[in-house]
Amino acid sequence: MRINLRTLSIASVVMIAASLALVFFYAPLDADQGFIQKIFYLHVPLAIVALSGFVIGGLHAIRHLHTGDRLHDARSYVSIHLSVIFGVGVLLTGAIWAKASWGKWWVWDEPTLVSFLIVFLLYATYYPFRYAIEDPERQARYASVFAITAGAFVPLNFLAVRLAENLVHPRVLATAEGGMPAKMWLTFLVSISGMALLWATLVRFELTAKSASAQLARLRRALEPGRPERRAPVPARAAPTIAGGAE
Amino acid sequence: MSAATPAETPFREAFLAILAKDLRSELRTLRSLPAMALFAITAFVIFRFGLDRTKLSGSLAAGVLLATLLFAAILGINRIFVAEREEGGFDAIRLAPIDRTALLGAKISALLVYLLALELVAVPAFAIFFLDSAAPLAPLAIVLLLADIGLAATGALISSMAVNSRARDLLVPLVLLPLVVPLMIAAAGAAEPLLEAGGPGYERFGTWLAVLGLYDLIFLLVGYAAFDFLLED
Amino acid sequence: MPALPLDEAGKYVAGAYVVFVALILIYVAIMAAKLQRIERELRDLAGIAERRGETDD
Amino acid sequence: MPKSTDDAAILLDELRRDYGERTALAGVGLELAKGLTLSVLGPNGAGKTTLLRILATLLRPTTGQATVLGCELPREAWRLRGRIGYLGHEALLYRDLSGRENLRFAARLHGIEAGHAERRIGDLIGRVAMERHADRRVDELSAGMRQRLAICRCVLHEPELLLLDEPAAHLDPEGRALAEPLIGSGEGRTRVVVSHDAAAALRDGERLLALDHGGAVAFEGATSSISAEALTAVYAGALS
Repeated sequence: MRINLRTLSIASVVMIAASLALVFFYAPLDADQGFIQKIFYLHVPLAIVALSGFVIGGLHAIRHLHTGDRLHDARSYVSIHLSVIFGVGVLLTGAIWAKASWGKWWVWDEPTLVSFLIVFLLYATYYPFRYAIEDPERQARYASVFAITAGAFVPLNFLAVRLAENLVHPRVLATAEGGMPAKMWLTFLVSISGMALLWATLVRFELTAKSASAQLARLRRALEPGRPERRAPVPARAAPTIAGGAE
Repeated sequence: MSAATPAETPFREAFLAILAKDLRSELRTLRSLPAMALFAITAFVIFRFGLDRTKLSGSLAAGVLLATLLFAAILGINRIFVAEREEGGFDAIRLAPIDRTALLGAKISALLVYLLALELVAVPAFAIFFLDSAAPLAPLAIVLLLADIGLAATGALISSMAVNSRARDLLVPLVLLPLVVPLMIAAAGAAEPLLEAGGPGYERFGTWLAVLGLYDLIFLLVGYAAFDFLLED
Repeated sequence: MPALPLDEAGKYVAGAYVVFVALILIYVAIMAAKLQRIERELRDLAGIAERRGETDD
Repeated sequence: MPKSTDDAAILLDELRRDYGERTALAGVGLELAKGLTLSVLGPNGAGKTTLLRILATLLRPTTGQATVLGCELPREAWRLRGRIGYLGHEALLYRDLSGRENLRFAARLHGIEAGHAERRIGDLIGRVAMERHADRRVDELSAGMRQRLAICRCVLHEPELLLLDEPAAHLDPEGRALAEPLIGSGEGRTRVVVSHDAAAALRDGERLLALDHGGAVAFEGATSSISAEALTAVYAGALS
């Protein structure tokens, strides 16, 4: 978290540009799937980064409960937030891939994609859950408990969905498990690094924006002490009238 | 220091006190249980016409039974912490020299009792309505018990948070439903062969029970670890 | 399943990448709206600070 | 920072509590010796209840030191629980249970042995003249009766420190007279009493803490050092 936003941005631009170049000009065509397989370099890194982001959100949540420092809650929130956005990408690219491979926009017998949908549905409830709790301190704590609970849910859910499949259909990523050519591996690794860097950049960006808003609110309070605050549940009263009157 | 620190009330004593209090309240007012049972029976009738079937077996039977029980359970889960929130129980319990986990344990146990009572009514009704024989009921009880533990654990945890929010009745189903999907997958996986028309089968029964047990264990542990933070202010 | 011909497959691959780019653009647009709000507030506060400076003198 | 002494029941230093952006208590410092009563006075929203809840370990201070009965909050809060009698705005009674059942529940939570608890509950119910109503469900009782039961719950476990939030609320003169021996200043009790009434605050307490809007301290010191007139003048505009 110490690399600055600019360095991070440049690194992700370079990495993503490199991965696009590798995907379209370097990686060999897949023997089974042909050109369609190029979606793999987008869909799978998105999914892995989104899931890792959910887990990172859970880890920040543990640190928040452990230390009581609200900064960790902000990190947990932003991690989950960006992973949800990436999650939308996972589901959409997954649907496109399914359509191209099987002629249907959705297939229920692809356990990884189904698991991801369930995980996504759970994390989508993070927002209404969080914003239904008014007291900001309590909101942060409850959101952390949610993040930890959901983090424990992720592997369990993958296990259950995987077992529910009777493994009739070969998995799409069978090539990835078997002998994926070295050129594909390299392309995949560069793609996933680019995606991870993009995620980290956006997390930093969002955190900076949040911090800017908070500093702005602070400035406003300092400049206009009497004015009711917008987001405070109870408006601040007028300036004290009796201070010093106790002689 | 003049006074010695009073000893902490034993966990068992606090746990039993809260559980007994909850069950006594429910027996006296019957706020949750009749509603849950009535909901389940009505849902069966609706499935009868919605599916246009008078007999159910296999995956359809497992799905109807488990979905109905889950939605009926949510009625009880919604209410399990309401008295603590609205009548000051959270404060009273936090002022007492007890391990706060006793509160979570008692609520999980109370929910478990509610769920078992619900199933005592709903499962025989389901068998009478839709099944040809009562043979699957005994193994089904094991599946339901394990599913109930997981449902009570996650339900109590989510309910304890939802009750302190603006949208209590909305949050419990919203968050709980995706959270119990693995539980439903495993319970349905185990129940489906049990409810086959040709008599109960035990295909992958052990695997599914293991998944249910794992789910129960994980969420009991998460609740145990996290619950203290939910009571702080 | 045989591989789709290239012109057919190209549409899907392009579609997937367009989805990805669109998602990022939407995100940028939302953040831009936020930035605008911050800018407006800052201008507001700068005005207050300036007026205060004048009356204090 | 003041040093903790053995006879200080409460020691606060720069105690502060924020709710998000809003400040409820802004730097309260005081010392209360054992056996004395601290009156807390202030307009609505001045943080009186917040202060009481912090002392009762129900709320964490945002910053600052709070030592109650030798326990540093919030770190040693667990050592303090069970030694405090807290009487808040809410009666903390379950409406579906009878008064006696509520008291039995509280006694079990406090680990009071059943036989002893039964005698103590019977005694307390007698002392607040609730014998005839103790077995009725709480939701059938009037606010005054609930307050009497709440007082019983508050002192049931013989706490060393009483934290009372407007203890006379809902009580008629008879109820007040009955409550006095249980939660009054006699028998060397250490008490913190939140009040709306300046005259009563001066009469009842040896020490006074007057809070202002936003939880700022308007006055802190011995009640003997401030006259009722001065205090009334101070609060004339603020108190409703």
